[in-house]
Amino acid sequence: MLFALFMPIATGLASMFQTTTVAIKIVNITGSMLISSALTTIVYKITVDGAFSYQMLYVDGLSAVLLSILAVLTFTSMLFSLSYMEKDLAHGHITFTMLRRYYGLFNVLIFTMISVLIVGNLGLMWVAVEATTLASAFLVAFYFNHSALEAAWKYIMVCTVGICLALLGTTLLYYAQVSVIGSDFQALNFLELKKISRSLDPTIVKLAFVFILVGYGTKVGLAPMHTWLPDAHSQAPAPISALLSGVVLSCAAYAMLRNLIIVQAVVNPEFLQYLLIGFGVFSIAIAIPFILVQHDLKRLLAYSSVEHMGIIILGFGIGTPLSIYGALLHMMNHAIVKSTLFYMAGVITQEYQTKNIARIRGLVSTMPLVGTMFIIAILAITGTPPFGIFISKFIIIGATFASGRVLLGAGLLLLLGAIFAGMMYYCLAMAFGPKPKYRASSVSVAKPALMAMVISVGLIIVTGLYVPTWLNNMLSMAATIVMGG
Amino acid sequence: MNILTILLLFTTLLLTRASELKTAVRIIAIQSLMLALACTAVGMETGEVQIYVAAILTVIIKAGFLPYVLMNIVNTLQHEREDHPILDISYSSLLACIAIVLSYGLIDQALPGAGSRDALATAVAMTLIGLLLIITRRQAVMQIMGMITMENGIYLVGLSVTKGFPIIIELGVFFDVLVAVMVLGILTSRLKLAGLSTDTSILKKLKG
Amino acid sequence: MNIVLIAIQVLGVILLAPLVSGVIKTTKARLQNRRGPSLFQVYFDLIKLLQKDSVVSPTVSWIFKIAPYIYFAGAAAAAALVPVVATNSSSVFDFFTLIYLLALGRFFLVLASLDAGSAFGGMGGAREIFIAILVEPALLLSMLTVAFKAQTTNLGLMASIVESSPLSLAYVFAAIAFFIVLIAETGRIPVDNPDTHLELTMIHEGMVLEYSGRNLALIFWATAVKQLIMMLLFILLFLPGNVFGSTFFVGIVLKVILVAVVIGIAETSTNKLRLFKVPSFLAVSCLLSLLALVAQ
Amino acid sequence: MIAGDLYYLMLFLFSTGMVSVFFTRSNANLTNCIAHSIALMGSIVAILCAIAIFVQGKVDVVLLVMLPFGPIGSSIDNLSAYFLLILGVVGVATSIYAYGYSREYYTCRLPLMAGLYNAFLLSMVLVFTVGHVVAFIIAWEVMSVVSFFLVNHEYEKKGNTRSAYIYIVMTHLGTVFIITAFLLLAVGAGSMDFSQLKGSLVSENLRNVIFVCVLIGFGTKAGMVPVHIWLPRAHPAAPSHVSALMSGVMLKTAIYGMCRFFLEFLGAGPVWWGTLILVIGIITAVIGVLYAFIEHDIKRLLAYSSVENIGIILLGIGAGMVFMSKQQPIWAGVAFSAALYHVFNHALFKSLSFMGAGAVLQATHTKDIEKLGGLIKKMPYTAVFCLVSSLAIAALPPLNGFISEWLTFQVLLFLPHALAGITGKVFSAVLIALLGLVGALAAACFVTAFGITFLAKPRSKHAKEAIEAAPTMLVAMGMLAVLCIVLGLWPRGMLAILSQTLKSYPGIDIQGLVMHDWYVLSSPPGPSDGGISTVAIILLLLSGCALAMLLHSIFGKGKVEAGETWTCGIVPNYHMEYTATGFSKSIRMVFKSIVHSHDETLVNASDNQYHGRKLFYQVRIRYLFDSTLYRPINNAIIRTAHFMKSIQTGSVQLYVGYIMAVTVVILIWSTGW
Repeated sequence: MLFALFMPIATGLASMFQTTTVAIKIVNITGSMLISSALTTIVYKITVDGAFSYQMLYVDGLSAVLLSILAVLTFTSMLFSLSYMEKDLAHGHITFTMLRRYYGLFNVLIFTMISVLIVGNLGLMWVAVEATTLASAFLVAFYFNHSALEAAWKYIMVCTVGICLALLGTTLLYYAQVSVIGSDFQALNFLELKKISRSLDPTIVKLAFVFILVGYGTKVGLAPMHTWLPDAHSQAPAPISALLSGVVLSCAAYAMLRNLIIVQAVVNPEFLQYLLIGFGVFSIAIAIPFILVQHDLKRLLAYSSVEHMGIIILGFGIGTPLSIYGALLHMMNHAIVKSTLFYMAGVITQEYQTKNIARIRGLVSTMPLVGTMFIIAILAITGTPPFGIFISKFIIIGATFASGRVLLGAGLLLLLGAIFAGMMYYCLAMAFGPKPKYRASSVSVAKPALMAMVISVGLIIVTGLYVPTWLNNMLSMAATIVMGG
Repeated sequence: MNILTILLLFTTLLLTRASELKTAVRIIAIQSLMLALACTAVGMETGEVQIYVAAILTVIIKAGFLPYVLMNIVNTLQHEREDHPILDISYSSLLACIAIVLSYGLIDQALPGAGSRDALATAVAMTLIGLLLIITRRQAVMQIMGMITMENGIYLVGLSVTKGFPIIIELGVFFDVLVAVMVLGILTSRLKLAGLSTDTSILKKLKG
Repeated sequence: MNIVLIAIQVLGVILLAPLVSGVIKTTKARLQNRRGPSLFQVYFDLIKLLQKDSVVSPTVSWIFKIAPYIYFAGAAAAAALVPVVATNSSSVFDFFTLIYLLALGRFFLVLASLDAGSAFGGMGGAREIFIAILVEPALLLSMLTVAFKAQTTNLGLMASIVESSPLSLAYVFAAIAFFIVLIAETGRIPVDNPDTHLELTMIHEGMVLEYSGRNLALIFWATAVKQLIMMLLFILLFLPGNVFGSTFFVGIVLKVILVAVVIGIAETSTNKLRLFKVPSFLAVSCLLSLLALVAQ
Repeated sequence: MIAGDLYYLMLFLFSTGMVSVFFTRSNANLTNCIAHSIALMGSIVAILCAIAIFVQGKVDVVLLVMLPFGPIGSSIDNLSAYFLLILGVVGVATSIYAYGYSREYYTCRLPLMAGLYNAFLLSMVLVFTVGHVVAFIIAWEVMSVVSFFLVNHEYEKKGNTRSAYIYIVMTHLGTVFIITAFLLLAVGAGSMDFSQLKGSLVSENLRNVIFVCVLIGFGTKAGMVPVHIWLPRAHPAAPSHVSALMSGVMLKTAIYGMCRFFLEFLGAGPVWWGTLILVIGIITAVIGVLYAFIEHDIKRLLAYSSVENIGIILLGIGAGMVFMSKQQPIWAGVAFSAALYHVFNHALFKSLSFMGAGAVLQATHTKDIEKLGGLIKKMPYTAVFCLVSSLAIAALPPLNGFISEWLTFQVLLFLPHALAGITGKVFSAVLIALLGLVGALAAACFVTAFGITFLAKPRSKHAKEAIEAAPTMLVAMGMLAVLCIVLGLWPRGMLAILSQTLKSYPGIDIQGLVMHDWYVLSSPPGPSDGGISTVAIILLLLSGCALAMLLHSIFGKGKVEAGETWTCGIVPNYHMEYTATGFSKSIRMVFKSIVHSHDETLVNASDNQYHGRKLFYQVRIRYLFDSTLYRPINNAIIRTAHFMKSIQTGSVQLYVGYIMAVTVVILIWSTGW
């Protein structure tokens, strides 16, 4: 576990002091491999013999779900970064020093995310979540051009404000804890809190949760606190966008969950359900107009992230074991699919020199493989069978119906239908249609990038028809944890 | 203790009236100093070591280092003033007063009999006013001020209701604040370097 | 047994059909104060045509050649379905079958009209189809009064039901409705003028303009048969009082002549409608049928 | 257990066909042969499997277990088998046809097309057979997506992608309703297994909701008016053998779904269910055939005619439901068998006509019949087969279309049994009259289509140079043509199958139809109650022909001399021929209200008015539903979206303001709890 923590730091430092691109590449790819393997071993350990802890660190099934996501995405995004950054370097968008900084920050970001997932203490968790914001801020502002700076500024402003509220909430929670058992070393350790959660003061806890929900919700990208998200995602380098929407959002959701587990014991569950469902539906609804009328490819994907976060939160809001299972599964699927889409968006933007959808045409003829995978991924993200997201989405909606919220379920299906229409419209426009004049020859995509995409697309297709038993167990374990078991 | 809280409120209100960036920075420094004093006061009450540590950290980071950095940044940007804030200065201070009243109301409503009423109310008020500053000010630096105020407010909440976090979390929080402000500062100067004004309200390229 | 009866009936209808046209012609002539041709002139014409050579355009295909046969065959087959002689109710005597057999003939005739590739043929075909489309619902509706009553579309049963049931207002409406349909279906004034070749007015004639000699004869004959079939239907289903038995045929024949005369009178006393007035003409029929249904 | 093995074999075959193209993609010819022959084998196995089911009864097999829904399997009962049979028959034909037709695509992503073709068949098989909600929806969506790709296959052609987009969106919206219906039932039943859904306990209102959802959802796929708009766009865009499959089989998946729900899951409902379906059915039929008549893109014409036939099928189903709700099992049986009979017939003759259209398209490279003509001499066999299909669609005896149409007529005639009183009588009378109108219009439509396409003189260079289609294509068409005739002459066999299919359902008694002699089809009760004897019809027609021959042979010597067509002395040329537009003119005038405000313009195309004027006559139809329903909705949505987007102004202050506002609102709201 410590190894997993230490690894990224080492890689980051190492890559800071390299002098040649190749060396950096080697260092980082090995580093990311090691990180992923470390995380995988942790996950494996959890699946084998349950939760375990080490001083302030604690992992269980719930963290395992997120950790496995992180394990996959660390590797693929690093893989993709190699070729992406190389091209940027070749195009002269960035200098070598910037390249070094990129890899350094990349690893810091990984580090912060890992720490979010493995600390056993709400306070430290807050610290770590805030740290992810700060680490990714410079990555968002990476190109330091006008729009990048603007995006970064909004990103950090909005998120920090939100996170401050979360801190307020945490403080109040701590206050509730202190007023039950005096301040001691176990402060804000969520296991302790869980033990005593019944005896906490409801009003304060409720107050705390409101702040926590809004605060972490900002980071999760729930409407109407999602405003930073499209800017940041559209301006960051593609691999970073992938990480942001794949893992960072999920990490924030994880932090929220940890609080939720404690809160739901004391606060009226109806209240919580209304809050979460409300935020979820609102996020989905808000995303629709921006997806229906959109000019920027990466913003399109960003808004779809908003939508999917909405679905996930809604899944948690429904609050039956099945729906939570679905929500967690959805988290995984979404992370994989969305990261792939951002990789492709990265390739496309690099090849076409624009993010403007209107100027991206004829993908299948310019780069057949990527184009095909792009269509597949879009179909997957819109929840078309036989891909993973359909399964999780179907579970969530089924749970919605099962919990008696028939109208909600039907409405949800309609909203998703509208989103499907929007996504498909732009997807077809980009994939088919006449080849643009200035793109005479068909291009070849670098091997590592291609590999990253192929891995993810493969995963998408597999998860659509086959949920392995260990994953199934892990998810059910996590679901029981979230249910407060 | 009460004097300190009143002084804190006073500095915060002052901040809403500041249009010169340098002044704003100075006010923040003073505010943080007040906070540190409050911290020590609490320390005397409880007599826990970690709170003294926290106080020292506050002095060093919030009252010393950050204002210094911000000062440097402000010096680099000439003739950037908070001339026409989105909400007029007098109105915003009016709102600030309302916020104070509100926070007292909120405290009595939400957690009656919690710790020291005044301190808590002040803390909430500071948080609100911090938000207010972020919303109503155009200048990047002023928004940073707002954020620090907010941070201070929340810190004060913690201080007044729970006598401070455990030290390790404390350290983390301090570290985050430090980095956050640093990052914001760097971004501000970058904005300047990119040949833009540090007026954030014109950052409207990304929309839709 | 049954087969024999049917055969007799078919032959009878086919042989007598031209005579009926003759009757109509004579009536018209008399009403126009002409002596007119003899009753049997139609037979003479047909025989003459049958003996003539036929001119066939090189444009045409086999469709053109087989069309007259199918048209004739359709009419003949339809003739078998009218329960005049063979009055028992074997399930052959179906009303829809009768209509669709006639439609089959029409289908091929229209195809043939297109086959020669002349403007007249196409125009005639288009108009024929137009009329047919409008006639179809009217025809069905007018039949339904009886069909609902008899709870079947078996013509034999329908006829016997009509016999057994007392004359009511519903039948009068239905009868008028069917008479209108009959006029439209058999291409009589005011819908179509069978004796003209003016390209502006002709419908059926235009369609068969390319035919000559024996093929033309077949078509004319089949048309006459069709006409007689419609009359017989009218008589059996809407003019009650056909006592089955010895005097049955006499009654039928008398009625046929009667109807023929009436048609003759109608033709002389009215003038042809514009093509686009025909819909409203048939709409009257539909309304009457619906009235009949309600009144029943 | 042979049926189960056959089933697995079939799935295996189609899957191999799907993947085979990856290995053979280097050689187009090889791909064509292998992929399509595997598809052919699969279809044959499908037929065998269906027969086996009919013989040995219901079969359950397990498909996949690795999803968090428990084991997911197929349960193939007679209803599934019936549709499987349809798929097999049409699939065999299209696969054979594909050998020849795919030559077009040797340079146009043939491997992709062949692979997708197999996938399409596979997905449809699954739709017909799976016995689990999730599996059904997966199969259903996969079918939609695969067919979407096939529609979009020639994306270089202008407008194809748009059609495909409209298709996928419409069908996806339909799926939304289907999922809703299924989930409502599943929640009621507490299980997602089809076998459990039957006993699902849901309230009366909920059942009505489910019914409406089913109608909209499957209706969208079936091409029911007013949700039919994708159909005339998508079918022409697809390659012809795929159009044949889509029209012949894919539309029937929707009918299958409806039957599943109405016969098994929901059972008999209130009368208004059936009545509603009847009304929608007749509207669909009339609208469809009208648009078909005025259309002169051959494939669009066929697509609209599919809409019409779906209408006729819906009439049967609707009547059946009315009878079911009034506990008249015999008539319900007749009604449903009429519907299912027509399903089979339509599958046959519509695939046949699409193949014919494909052959013509391949030979002349145009879909506009105004540019064709005289093809009967160039491609005689195709002409014959197209004539057969036209006759069948026009429901003329002695072909299969007539049988099912006759049954439908009978059912409607006896509707007053269920709907008592004057209203019922008038209602059914109007239905019958309109159905008659539809029949006549269909006949007119296909007279025009066949006549303009195949008869008279060629109207364009392409038509002049046309050549007969490839033998494989002819074989395929021939098979279907023969089947059309057989089903027309010998309905008894089909009725036996139908009685097998329908006998197990409550409220349905099919025996009435099967009681009589092999040569006669008669509507119960009682053998004397109106019927048709196909043999008699044939004999009569033959004897009629014989009579005509006789007349000929009696009189005259029968010399036939050639003489040019009479055109008032001018040398005839193709400009004088009547056009399809001209043919439909009078109808367009009568049905102005439905064939919405078409504008007809006389364009002077000559550049120099001293050299006489050269006039073109153009007709542009504005489609009722596009212009009055869909375009307004679409515009409204886009406008709202633009308005909504204004919340993302880009001002960071505002964004923080949002957060503050939300916090305050929730705080205030939370005090209430």
